[in-house]
Amino acid sequence: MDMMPDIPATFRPEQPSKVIRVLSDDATLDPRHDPRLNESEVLELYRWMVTTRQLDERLVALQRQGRIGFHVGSLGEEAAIIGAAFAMRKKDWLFPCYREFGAALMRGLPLQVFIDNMFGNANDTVLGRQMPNHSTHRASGYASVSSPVGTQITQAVGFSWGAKIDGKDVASLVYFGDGATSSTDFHSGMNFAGVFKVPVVFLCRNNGWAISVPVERQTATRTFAEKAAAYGIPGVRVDGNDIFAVVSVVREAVRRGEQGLGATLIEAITYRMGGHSTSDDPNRYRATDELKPWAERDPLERLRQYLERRAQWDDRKEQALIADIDQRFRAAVAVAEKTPPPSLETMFEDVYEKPPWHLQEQCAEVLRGPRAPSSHS
Amino acid sequence: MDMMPDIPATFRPEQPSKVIRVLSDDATLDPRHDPRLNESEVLELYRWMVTTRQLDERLVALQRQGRIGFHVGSLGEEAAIIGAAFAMRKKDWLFPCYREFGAALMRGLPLQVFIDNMFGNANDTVLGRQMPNHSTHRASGYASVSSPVGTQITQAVGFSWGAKIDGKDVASLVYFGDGATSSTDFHSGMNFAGVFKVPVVFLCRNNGWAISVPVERQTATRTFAEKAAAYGIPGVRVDGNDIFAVVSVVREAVRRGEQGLGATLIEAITYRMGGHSTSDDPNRYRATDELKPWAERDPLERLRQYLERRAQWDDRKEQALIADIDQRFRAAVAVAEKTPPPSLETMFEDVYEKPPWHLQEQCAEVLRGPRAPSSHS
Amino acid sequence: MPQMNMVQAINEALRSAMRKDKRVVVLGEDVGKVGGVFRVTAGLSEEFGEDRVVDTPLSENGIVGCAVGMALYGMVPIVEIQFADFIWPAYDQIVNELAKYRYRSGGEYPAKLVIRTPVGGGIKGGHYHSQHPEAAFIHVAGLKVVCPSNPYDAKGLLLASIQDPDPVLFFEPKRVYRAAKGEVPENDYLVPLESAKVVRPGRHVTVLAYGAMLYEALDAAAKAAEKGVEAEVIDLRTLWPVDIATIVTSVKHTGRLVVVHEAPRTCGFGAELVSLVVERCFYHLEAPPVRVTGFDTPFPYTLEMEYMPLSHRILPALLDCAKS
Amino acid sequence: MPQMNMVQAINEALRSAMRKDKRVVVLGEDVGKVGGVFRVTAGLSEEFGEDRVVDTPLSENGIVGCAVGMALYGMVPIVEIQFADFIWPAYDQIVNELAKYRYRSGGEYPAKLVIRTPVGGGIKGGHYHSQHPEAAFIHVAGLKVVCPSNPYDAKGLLLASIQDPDPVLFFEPKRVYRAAKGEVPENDYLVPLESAKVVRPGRHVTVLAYGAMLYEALDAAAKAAEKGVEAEVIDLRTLWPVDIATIVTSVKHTGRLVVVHEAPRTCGFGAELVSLVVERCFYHLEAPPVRVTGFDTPFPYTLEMEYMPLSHRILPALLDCAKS
Ligand SMILES: Cc1ncc(C[n+]2csc(CCOP(=O)(O)OP(=O)(O)O)c2C)c(N)n1
Ligand SMILES: Cc1ncc(C[n+]2csc(CCOP(=O)(O)OP(=O)(O)O)c2C)c(N)n1
Ligand SMILES: [Mg+2]
Ligand SMILES: [Mg+2]
Repeated sequence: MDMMPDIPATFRPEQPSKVIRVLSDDATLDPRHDPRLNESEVLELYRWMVTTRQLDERLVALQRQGRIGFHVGSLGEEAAIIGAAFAMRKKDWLFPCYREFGAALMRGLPLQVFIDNMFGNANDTVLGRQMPNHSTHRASGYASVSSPVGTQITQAVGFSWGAKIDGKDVASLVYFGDGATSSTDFHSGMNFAGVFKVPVVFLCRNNGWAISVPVERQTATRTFAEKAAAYGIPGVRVDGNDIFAVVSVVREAVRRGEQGLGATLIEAITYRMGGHSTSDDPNRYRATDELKPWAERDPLERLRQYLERRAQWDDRKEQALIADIDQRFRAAVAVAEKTPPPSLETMFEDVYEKPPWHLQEQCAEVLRGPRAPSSHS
Repeated sequence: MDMMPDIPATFRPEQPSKVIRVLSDDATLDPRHDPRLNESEVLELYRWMVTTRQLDERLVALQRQGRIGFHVGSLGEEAAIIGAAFAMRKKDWLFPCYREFGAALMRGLPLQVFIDNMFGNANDTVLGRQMPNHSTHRASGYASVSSPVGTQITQAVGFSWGAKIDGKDVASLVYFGDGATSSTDFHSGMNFAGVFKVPVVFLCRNNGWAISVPVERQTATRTFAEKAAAYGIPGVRVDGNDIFAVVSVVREAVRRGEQGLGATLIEAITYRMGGHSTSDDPNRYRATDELKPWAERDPLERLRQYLERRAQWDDRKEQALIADIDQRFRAAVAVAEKTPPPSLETMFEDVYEKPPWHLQEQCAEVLRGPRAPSSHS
Repeated sequence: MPQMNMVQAINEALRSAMRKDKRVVVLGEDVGKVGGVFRVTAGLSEEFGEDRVVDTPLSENGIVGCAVGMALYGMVPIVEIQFADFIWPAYDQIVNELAKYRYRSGGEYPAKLVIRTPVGGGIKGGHYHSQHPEAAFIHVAGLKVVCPSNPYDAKGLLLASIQDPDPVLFFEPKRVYRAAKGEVPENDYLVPLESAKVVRPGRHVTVLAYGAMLYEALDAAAKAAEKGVEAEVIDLRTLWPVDIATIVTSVKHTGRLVVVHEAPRTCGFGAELVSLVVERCFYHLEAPPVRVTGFDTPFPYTLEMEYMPLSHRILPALLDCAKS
Repeated sequence: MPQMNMVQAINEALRSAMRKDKRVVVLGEDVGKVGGVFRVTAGLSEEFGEDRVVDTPLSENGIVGCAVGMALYGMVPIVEIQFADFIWPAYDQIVNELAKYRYRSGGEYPAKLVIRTPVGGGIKGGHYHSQHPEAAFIHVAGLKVVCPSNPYDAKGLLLASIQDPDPVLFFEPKRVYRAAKGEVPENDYLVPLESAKVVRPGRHVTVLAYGAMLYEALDAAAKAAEKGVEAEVIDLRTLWPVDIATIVTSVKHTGRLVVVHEAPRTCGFGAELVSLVVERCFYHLEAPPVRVTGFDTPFPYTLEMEYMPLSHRILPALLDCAKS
């Protein structure tokens, strides 16, 4: 008796039990998954990882000094973030969570624009409307960052699905955390991507935590990758602190999409080395010695070792890179800090394409009224 | 490198590839899964299945005659519905979808109360507030029927989770369709049940359709049972038209819950032999010959064959049963049809425990105002 | 001009928009082969194929979330939510994403789409096939909300909604889907958003209504006229941004206001209309404005005709208001 | 009596309720070990264990859906939604299930629970950490909505909300979580729901406010007094059902009304308050009621102080209203 005569037996999920790793402890690459990057590509990746970390540290410091209001960083997760973005094609799109500014910069977001967003000033392309780290950069195929967890997942699916209907080969890479796998949009996005065979790369950064909630409170499964099975999508686990491995699996996922095979769920195993954001104190809920094993697998360290053994990197180069980042950062901050806040009128623009009568009225009301005390310090 | 040192490797999902079946074509029972029901139990089950189908047919007729407004029936799905309810313990709870009135009647919902609900009259325990088939019966552990698809799933989980916190061994059985597996509540309910090891029996009636949408548009998986893997919950497929198999797997699921092993997802493979409801015309989207293979596996027929071969049933008994149902149905309808609509005041009761001032005002407004034309025909 | 009902007029608008613009796609549950449970999308799947008229999985959250993504890509999705009562799982995507996408991206992403959904009672639908949820969307900055009352407006407003650069919630009054008939031009035409229509001029009291309740207001107005009270009945058509000029002009003329809507009274759109009028016409008002609305209870099944603000309830409100 | 801030007062109420009644459980994201991102549930996990103070998966839909089920069983769940901005994935469970469960089951299932969540702006939270969404809940029949402004009320209202037989949305004004301090009795006491409080008597104009904006209203009232305008400031405390008697008494006395709230103006709770007052006090009103509110835009980051209806905006409204 064929109980479900209508359902084709296609598209079996893979067994997602193994963790793909390329860069071994002795700094050699496993040929089975080696993405075969050339020297300049590897150096480029390394530079972006360092840049990301350097910016992270400097932005945290700015926040501690009260010069910006907030920062949510990517300490320890740089390989997953940068590697995945690197593996996408230029025409593909990125749907970020909130930790992926490094990917945006690599894809073309100018540093000044990013820093303006951190200050929410008049030059911020989103006009100080959102919190820091909530930037947008259409020109580099970078969608708008939203705070609600998970909402970008269905959107990424819709984006590439739209492209597919339009006959275009455009994939999207959607970043989200382990916590986001519990969200409603994860379920809907994965399911729609499965049913409509949409070329989406679902990149779950499993960094161990959703603020203070550990992964075993998100799911009873042993891995996040195996959740793919519920949607007829392959799931794969990758060492998220090994940038070669990340590039490799994401490229493979893009290729599957190209071939009309639909989406892939990638669980990048990494660790959130800092607090959730500058608002969070992780000492309240995790012991610092939990960090140790992960510090030993720091993604930057591992890549630097690889480069140093190949004599492609040294301390001098490192110093020069950091000095360059520092100088560019300071310059951008200086400009951003001098830039005034957005004008009052901008508060009423872009709600609709044209402000309707009620927003015109409200704008006029503000303009003719008194200013708030200590409005923008 | 242990990538996820914190997550215990417990609770592996079973391989849900096989369909469990007990009642074979030659009317013998497969001993591996035989629930070993005694004769009177089997007869009881058969009577409830017949009762359900008879009522279904009569209610559709009433709707066609314009005497009730709506009916959503269970034609072809009686074994899954009745068998699952039968396997639950008295102290357990049922969270119905909207097709499970048969289960409610078996658990103790009086026929008159059910029929009053179909008419939405003054004796309806929910006072004509909901559509027909949206009954409630706390006394028999039957939750309230809601139209929105899937919402009962998280509620069922919360119910047994509450009992667990309270130190009580109370399981719940939650019914839902194949379409509901796409709902947000399916994802949340399964996930919470997995994480908190809640003794819930998730019964997915895979009847092939969500109104006009076939199962291959709900999911890219080949089965619904395999979705359980995403939640660290075992998933099992059962021949939903084989009441022995249904009783067996649900009992097994209840036992797992008793033992503290948490939830089970059961995919009961069956077929919606009628329209989605009296509002639906299935000829618009499916050919009648699609019904044929399923008609041959009609759950009532299969059980009657089994009983007849054992000389436990015959035409005379069948006629007597139907005559009895018919007589009781007619009597209940006669009473229900004579019963007036609920009073106007009831419209304002039970919104809150006590009507606040604004509802008192609104009630007074209605009472002193004119009546609607053809208010309740 | 052909006679049509609203279902047919909306179907025509969809068909025309899909013919003219390949970017237009229709997404929803049962919108394909069966053409929608109210048959509004009938025939579209045959003409435009399964890629552009998509039966989706049963997830309003997924439908709207994906539609937002499609809109970011540049498609023009038209979503059908089978009943407005089932829109809530998509509310997060609508409130937090769709409505804010243009703003939060500094204008880089318009995220333009249309969400169509049948609203309102009177079809024996009980709690979950009768809701009229406009207030929950009007309150959200960034959305436009439309509710036609007749086939001509339905076609013209839907075409205008599809062309409009902003996201539009398009609420279809299911009680009059087939009952409201009228002549509808075969060619495309627009009924501009933000334009209300005075459907019955009068001088004693202004009645604001929309959707299915417009007919109840007109019925009450006709009966009031027999008693010497001339009501001016305005069909709002676009609920937000509302055509404030037409409202203010009328109330300044009549000095009295009755607002009618099916949704529960408290925090309903009627409260906003009363406030807008009071703020602008205070010194012209000769009597307190009156709201004739659904009650603050879930929508009931058996007593739905007593729940709804039908003519029998509008008429006394209208007479009282005109005379007080 | 000990001095406390609101965070501490709410924490006390939770602790006390959990001590007295084993059925009370707390569910939410980060409510356990870390004691909530605002530390409102600090120490509860240690005292009552992980079973009763539950860190849940990241799903508001799951939290509320499960809480409804727990309530059906007979537990008394107190849900924390980390920020009100993230409540929307649970909106379907709240609107379609929680609010209607008692009604649709003919009273068989009360489904009683409390949803606590921080609301409002002024903490540099941008679009998604600043929303003040009361209107979307007040519109839904079957819910009660509370919003305290100070530690004393917070404790008494939360204890009353937990005892109340109906579902309560308990909105906590995060801007004054720590800033609002005051004496709070150690013992349990109730501040009855549906009771507003006249916090500053006056005779020229009535000001209705709640939550964090109460302090802005009081500041404006103090400044207005210097100009000879005596405002009567009322802290609504329970938003729905609102204490209509106190409001009507005051407006009949002053003849003028200013309503303040953070949420966007259109279809906000202010519209309802204006309508209620106009319907009841029309012939006492000497000037059009005024709404001082958030604007109809998403909540902005940099310009949040210009967005919010702070004292600098309330004062002119109040003076104008009193003088017109
Ligand atoms: C819908 C929603 N609920 C709650 C929050 C508050 N919140 C912000 S980040 C976060 C944890 C996210 O964890 P995860 O998805 O693992 O991403 P990570 O921060 O670890 O990268 C929570 C609970 C939110 N932003 N959105
Ligand atoms: C949230 C929601 N969306 C849409 C609907 C309309 N609707 C009612 S039943 C149904 C199909 C349900 O299919 P399934 O879950 O397979 O259950 P079945 O009817 O087959 O038993 C739909 C789409 C609904 N009731 N709720
Ligand atoms: Mg995480
Ligand atoms: Mg089905």
